[in-house]
Amino acid sequence: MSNLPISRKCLMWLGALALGLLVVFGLEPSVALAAAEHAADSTAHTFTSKVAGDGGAGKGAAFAFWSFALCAVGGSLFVITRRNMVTAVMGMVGTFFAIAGLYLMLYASFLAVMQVLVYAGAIMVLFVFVIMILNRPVDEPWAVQGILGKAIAALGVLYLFKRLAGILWQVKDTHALVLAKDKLDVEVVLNHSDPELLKDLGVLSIRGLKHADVCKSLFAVCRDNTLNHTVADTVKNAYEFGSVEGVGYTLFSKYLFPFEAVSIVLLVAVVGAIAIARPDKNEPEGEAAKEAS
Amino acid sequence: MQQTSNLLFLIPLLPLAGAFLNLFVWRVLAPTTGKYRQSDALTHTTAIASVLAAFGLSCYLIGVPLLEEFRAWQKLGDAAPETMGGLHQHLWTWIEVGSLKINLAFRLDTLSAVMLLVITGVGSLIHIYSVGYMHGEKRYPAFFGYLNLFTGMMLILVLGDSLPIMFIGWEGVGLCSYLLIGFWFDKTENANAGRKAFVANRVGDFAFLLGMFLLFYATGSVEFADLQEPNSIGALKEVFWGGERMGFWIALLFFIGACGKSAQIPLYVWLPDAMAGPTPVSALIHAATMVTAGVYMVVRMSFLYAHSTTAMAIVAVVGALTALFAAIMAFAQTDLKKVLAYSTVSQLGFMFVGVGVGAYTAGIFHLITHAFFKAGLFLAAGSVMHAMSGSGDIMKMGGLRKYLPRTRWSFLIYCVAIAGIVPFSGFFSKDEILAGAFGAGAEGWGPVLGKFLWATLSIAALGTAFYMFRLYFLVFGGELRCDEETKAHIHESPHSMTSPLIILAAFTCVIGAIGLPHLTGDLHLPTYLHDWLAPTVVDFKRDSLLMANGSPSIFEAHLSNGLTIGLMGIALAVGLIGIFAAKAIYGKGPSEKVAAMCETKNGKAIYDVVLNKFYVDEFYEWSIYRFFRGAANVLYQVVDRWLIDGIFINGSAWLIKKLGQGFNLFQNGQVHRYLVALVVGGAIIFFFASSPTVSFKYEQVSTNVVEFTPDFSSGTSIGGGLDAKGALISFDLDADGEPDVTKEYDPRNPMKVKWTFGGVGEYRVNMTMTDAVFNKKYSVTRTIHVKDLTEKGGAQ
Amino acid sequence: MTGASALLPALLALPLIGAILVMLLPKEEPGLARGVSLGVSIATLALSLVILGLYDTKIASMQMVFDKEWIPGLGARFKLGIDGISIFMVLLTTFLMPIILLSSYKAVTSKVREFCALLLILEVGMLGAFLALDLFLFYVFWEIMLIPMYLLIGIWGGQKRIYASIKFVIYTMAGSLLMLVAIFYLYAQYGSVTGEYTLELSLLNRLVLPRDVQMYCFAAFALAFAIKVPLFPLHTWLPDAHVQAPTAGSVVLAGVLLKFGIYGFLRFAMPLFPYGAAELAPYMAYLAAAGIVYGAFVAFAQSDVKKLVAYSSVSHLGFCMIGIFAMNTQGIEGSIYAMISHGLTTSGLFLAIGVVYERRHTREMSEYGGIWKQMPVFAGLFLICMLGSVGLPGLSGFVGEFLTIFGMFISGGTAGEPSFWAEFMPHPMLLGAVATSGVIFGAIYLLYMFQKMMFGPLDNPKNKELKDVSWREIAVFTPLVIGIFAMGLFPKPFLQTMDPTVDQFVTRFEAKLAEPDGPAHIMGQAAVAPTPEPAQVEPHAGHNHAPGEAAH
Amino acid sequence: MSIFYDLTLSHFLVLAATLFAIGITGVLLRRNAIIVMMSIELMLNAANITVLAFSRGFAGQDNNAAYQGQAFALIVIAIAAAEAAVGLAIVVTVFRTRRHSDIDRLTMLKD
Repeated sequence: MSNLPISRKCLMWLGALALGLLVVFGLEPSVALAAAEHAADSTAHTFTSKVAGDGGAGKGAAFAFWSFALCAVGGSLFVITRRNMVTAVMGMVGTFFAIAGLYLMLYASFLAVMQVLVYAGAIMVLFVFVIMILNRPVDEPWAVQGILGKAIAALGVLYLFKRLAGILWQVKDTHALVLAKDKLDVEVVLNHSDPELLKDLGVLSIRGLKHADVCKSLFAVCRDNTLNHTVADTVKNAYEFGSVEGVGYTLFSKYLFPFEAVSIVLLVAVVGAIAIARPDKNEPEGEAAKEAS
Repeated sequence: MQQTSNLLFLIPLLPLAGAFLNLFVWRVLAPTTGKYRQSDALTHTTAIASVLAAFGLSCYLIGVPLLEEFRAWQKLGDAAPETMGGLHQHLWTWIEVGSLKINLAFRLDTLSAVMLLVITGVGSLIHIYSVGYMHGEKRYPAFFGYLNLFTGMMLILVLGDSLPIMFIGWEGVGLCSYLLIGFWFDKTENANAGRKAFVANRVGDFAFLLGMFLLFYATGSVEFADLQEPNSIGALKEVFWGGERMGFWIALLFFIGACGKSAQIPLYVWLPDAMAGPTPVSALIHAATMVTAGVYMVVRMSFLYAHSTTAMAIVAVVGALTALFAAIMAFAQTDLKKVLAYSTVSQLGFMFVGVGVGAYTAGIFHLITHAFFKAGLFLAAGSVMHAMSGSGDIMKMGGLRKYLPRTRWSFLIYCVAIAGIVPFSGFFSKDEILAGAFGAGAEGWGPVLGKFLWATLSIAALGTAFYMFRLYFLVFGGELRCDEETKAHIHESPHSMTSPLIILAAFTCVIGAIGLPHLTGDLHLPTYLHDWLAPTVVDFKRDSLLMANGSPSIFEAHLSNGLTIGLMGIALAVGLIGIFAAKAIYGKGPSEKVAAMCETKNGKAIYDVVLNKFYVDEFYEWSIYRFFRGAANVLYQVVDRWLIDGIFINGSAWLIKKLGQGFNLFQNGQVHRYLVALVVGGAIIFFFASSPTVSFKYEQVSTNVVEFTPDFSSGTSIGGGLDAKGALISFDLDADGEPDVTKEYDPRNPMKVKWTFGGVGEYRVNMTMTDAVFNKKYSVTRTIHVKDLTEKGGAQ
Repeated sequence: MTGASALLPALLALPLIGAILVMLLPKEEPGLARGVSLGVSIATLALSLVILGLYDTKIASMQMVFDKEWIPGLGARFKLGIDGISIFMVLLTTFLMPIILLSSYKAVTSKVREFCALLLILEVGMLGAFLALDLFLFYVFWEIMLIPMYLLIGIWGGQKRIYASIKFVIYTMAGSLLMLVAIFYLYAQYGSVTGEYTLELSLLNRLVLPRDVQMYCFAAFALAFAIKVPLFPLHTWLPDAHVQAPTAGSVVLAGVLLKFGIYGFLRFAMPLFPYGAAELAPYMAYLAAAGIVYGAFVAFAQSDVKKLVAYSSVSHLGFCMIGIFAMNTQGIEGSIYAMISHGLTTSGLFLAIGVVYERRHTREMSEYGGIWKQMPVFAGLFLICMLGSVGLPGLSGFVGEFLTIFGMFISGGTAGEPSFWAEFMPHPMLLGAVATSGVIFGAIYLLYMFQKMMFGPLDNPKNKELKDVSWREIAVFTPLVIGIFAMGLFPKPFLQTMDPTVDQFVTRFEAKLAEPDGPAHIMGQAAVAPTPEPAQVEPHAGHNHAPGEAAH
Repeated sequence: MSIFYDLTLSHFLVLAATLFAIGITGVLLRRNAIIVMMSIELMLNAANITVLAFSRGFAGQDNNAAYQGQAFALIVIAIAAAEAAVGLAIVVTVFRTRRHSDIDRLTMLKD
């Protein structure tokens, strides 16, 4: 272990960190959130909280975010700086894990799983295979040709990043605004709703939620003016946001056509990839070699 | 007072129908053996019959209905209306657009009656003459067709009831003139002459058209009858431009038109060249009828000219100068027809002086007499040339009196008439013009203008007598100077040619009787023509022509009998002097003395100048033709080919090609380079995409109330991320730091904020915009001024 | 929709079906293709005459309107209609097409089938563009016209045909693209004002844009149309295209295609953007006047007959431009009249050139001379066409020229009756005078051409074997000659038919011009209600009393 | 230090931008086709983060709207997989014929 190059060590640590975090926060988010709840100010409404009043994620969520961010950025830097391509791929894998974690924090648990399966699993394996097939795992890290242009471009990238980040940093999510407004409305509903009615609806008995949450959900129903949803549905929606069921429902109803189109794309890609990568028998080997020199 | 006649249209239609038959119908019907040849007899019978029929019809219409009306008009005496309607026929409305209405209508009044008789009468004779003259011509039907067409057009010209209809004839005769001058187009000079005539005429037509437009602009009508209405006359008297009356400019433009048609300075150059055409054409078109159209037109528009004494002066002076210079130029010509051509130009100058000084009758009178004797001269010249195998060089003639007796005697009569010897017609008409010029006077002319015109014309008359008799003596006097071959063929012309000569000569002798001198008292002689034209030409005692003090602005000459007779004597003397001078010098053929004189240095210079017509043709050649050619080439080569096509069109194509080649350098196939371009481009876009700036406009709508409008016209740019839609806009109007008005912005319906301020003064107003996406605030503070509107309103 | 409304689509369908039919014929039998296409074109002419018969000359607005949904997503409709302006253009097209087909019996011997089919498709495009009442439909037809013309020049043209055809297409396209931009701007504006997105002309005509925008939009439209006219200095494609095109192509080009420029101004550019038109009118008129003189000068410098006639078109179309910017009934009707007349006379000249070109295969004037002797009948026909072009009174050219110049001359009103146009057109009389000088120049260069070809000694031995026109060629010229005479002698029926439409055009133009400036709005619904304060009143309000009178 | 504790939408967005920038830098600086492709995958992932963050941030109470973002991200992942497969196949083919996978030397399109 100690004879491994320092970069490899860093990589390994990063990967391990990401994986560990995933296990801790990701695979069972409710645990992580429950842990965080204690540390958080129960009145704070943060981006990562699900509904008003549940306290959301406090310092714990922040810690998770920064950790994932560190892993993602570090891994991606690995990708673009390593001579050894296998190292680069490993950095990439770490990045993907971290990104999966970020997806979790955004309540996209299904996507997080997909990220791990498709990206960190399938695609990266594909990369490794190709690297192995080509049998040239080492490459110059910098393209020497046209270094001046690339320097200019890098400066351009930096500038772009600065401007872009400057803009993005100012984006305000409406989530927070809605939450603030909700709180106000909830009180209104509480004051003017008949508690008996609420009881009839069985609101108070659902999964032991706090009263405020129920009222808030109720309010959502009232505001929709569509009583197709039961209160239970609404509350379920709130808590199961990002679940397989939710995404699947959307995907197979509203986005059926794109979904099917994507499947065809994948099929074509598979066939195409085979067709391209298959050795061309008509082409003599020598000619290609000559061309390469 | 006007009668409707259903026959009037036949007068121009008959010759036109003849032309149609000759040019088209007979050709199609004729047995198409060979080259569409049709029988000569059919051709000239058709042509002559149609013109004679027109002549007969004219005589009938003039002799019966028109004369009756004229008598009735005369009977009314002083109670008669200023003008007499005559015979009128409305065929159809030619053009009617908006306020412009042009009727295809004809009117036969006393003036057009005179022209009608000249055209159809002299025209018939010339048609008959042509039968012999054009005998054996290959394009015989075409010739008669054109001749008929010309007659028809000329009749439309004189009968037209409005300017545009007149213009149809005006241009039509120009066309026929073009075709007939270039009739023998084998020779390039002939074709050139035709073209020159047409173009010079077109220059005149240009002015004619402008005059017509200006007339409509001023009066709203182009019909002669309407133009004489008091309203129209009033419009003509308005000052238009350059301190001159509207009437002046219109009259001037029409006169330029007349200059083109009637070969006056500076547009006379085409007429001598036009002699390239067959001689009957010269007689009909370039002596008797078409060239006098200008004079006719001025008389027809006399009510217009009478309203601008300046224009009249210009007409008269130009006429006088033309008369003089053309006479001088005629001295040196050696071609029979050229001499006659310059003589025509000169005589037309006489007519213009006549109409220019207000002696309209005199001008028309001279037009009539000139039609007879000049047509006769041309026909006689044709007869001579016919005998001389087509040559017109007078230096090679001489002594023809023996061979061509009928031609010679008629020629002599015409010469005496044109020289102005009593009692031939030319004497009376010329004398009337001279007398008119001598006594002419009008408002603003000064005392000497009339005398100057008279003196100039007298000199021109002297010249006329001289060169005509020089011609006579060189052709008929002395000994024959031609070669033997020509001599063998000399013969008197057939009767079809000589009988018109004799008829014309007879008229030349007697026609003077219609315009005897104006004498008063016991010596008073009948003045038929003057009386006949009185209902048509303008009367200077018309109310509209009177000046503020009640006297007419133009006064007719009231010469005493003694003065009249004295002037006649001078005119006669001048003619005789010219004749005897010619006899003395050229009585026995070309003068050696003159030849010797021309050999001397000064003499040769003068002779050359005169021979070359004062180099006017050359001047035109250089100043206009060459200029036009050169400018055309320069415009084509430089502007069209080089500048527009070369630089702008192909240049832009070249530029795009070069740009493409330049951009091709970037397309080297390296993905990295493309990406660098992408990134750098993106960075540049972001770099220039500045943050939005906001501002507002304000307008004070009433006392203390100001209206504010947000203004994002400057500064909102790409990448700024600013879409004003949905943004919150708040105004802080009382400078307390708190927004007073807040509204959501909708670009479709720009918001306006009204605020009432405490009073007049300066206020600081802050506008803050809150972006809908980023919640970013943009703020601007301006100082506004609230004014006191009542004060300003009072000032207004 | 009445039964008559089916006539207009039928008018388009007939040549289209004919073109398809011709393409289906066997390749080996060119005579059949010629016969069928001639028959179809004559049938189209007959149909257009039926339309003329059913046309009510007392109605000013569109007649026989055919309206069907076309591209609902875009708001474009398949809307056709005919009025006093377009009816003559349609007739001119259908009138010339049989003549063109007949004239090219001998001239075109290769790919006859395709040639005939292309001409018929061209006819569809031209008729469609004249009839279209939807901007998008118009644009489509406008572009459809380009392609057959491009192919006609490019395949059956002369030596430099490729250069000429590409120049023609690029010139025209460059202009029309800006027009497309303006069309969509208008579309978007109308949509944002009313909430309804449409490209229908009658609706868009009601939209009043801010005045500065009107200027830009008018300029964009004007560029497209001015190139087509062609207005000096955008004319250089014309001589090349004419010279290289086959006779049939030249005749279509001069006879009909050029008219789209003027027609476009009348139908689209001026009614849509009256203020822009008014502000830019003097400049357009100056250019038109310059074009009259310039075209005449440059024509005189040519040694190639066809080029000379091509430049004469530049000069003649200048009259039409002058006429429409006179903005009175006389000028506009004169302009339309001059267009029809130019369609007849210049077509006649090109056909005549085609006749001698078929025999001698040269267009150099110096090669000819004295051929009147050999071909007297031809010379007579040529003479009539030339004189019609020169503008001899009694022939068709005069009426148009007279009315256009007349219109310009009094476009500021007459002495007693000033016109609202006076404030926009600063020197109407000067412009009229300059245009009138075209009368002189026209005579100079056309007579020069005529003389060079017809007069003079017959000294070129090759010319001595020339044969006079055949009966087929006489049949080609006869309708033209009859038309030239008829239009010269009896212009009133023609003018009467245009009268109501043109009167209405002027009245509407004036009414829309008087709309207040400000954000885009529908006519009569200005965002800011005009206040009685004098400062808010329009600058030309002083003439407001005149319009009603001036229009009549 | 509320910037560390109070997580907002912007945190995620800026992180995504960072990853995107790193990805683009990788594409720019490296010549090996495989690394370049990995950088592209990185950029795609950055975009995905943005999509999900916005879907969360602007969803409000309506979860359906938020699912749209998730569905979209899933499609992006699928497309990315397809892209990787085809891209790598191309790399293999190129390598087989040329014996290198240096994109600077692959300028066949130009010729």
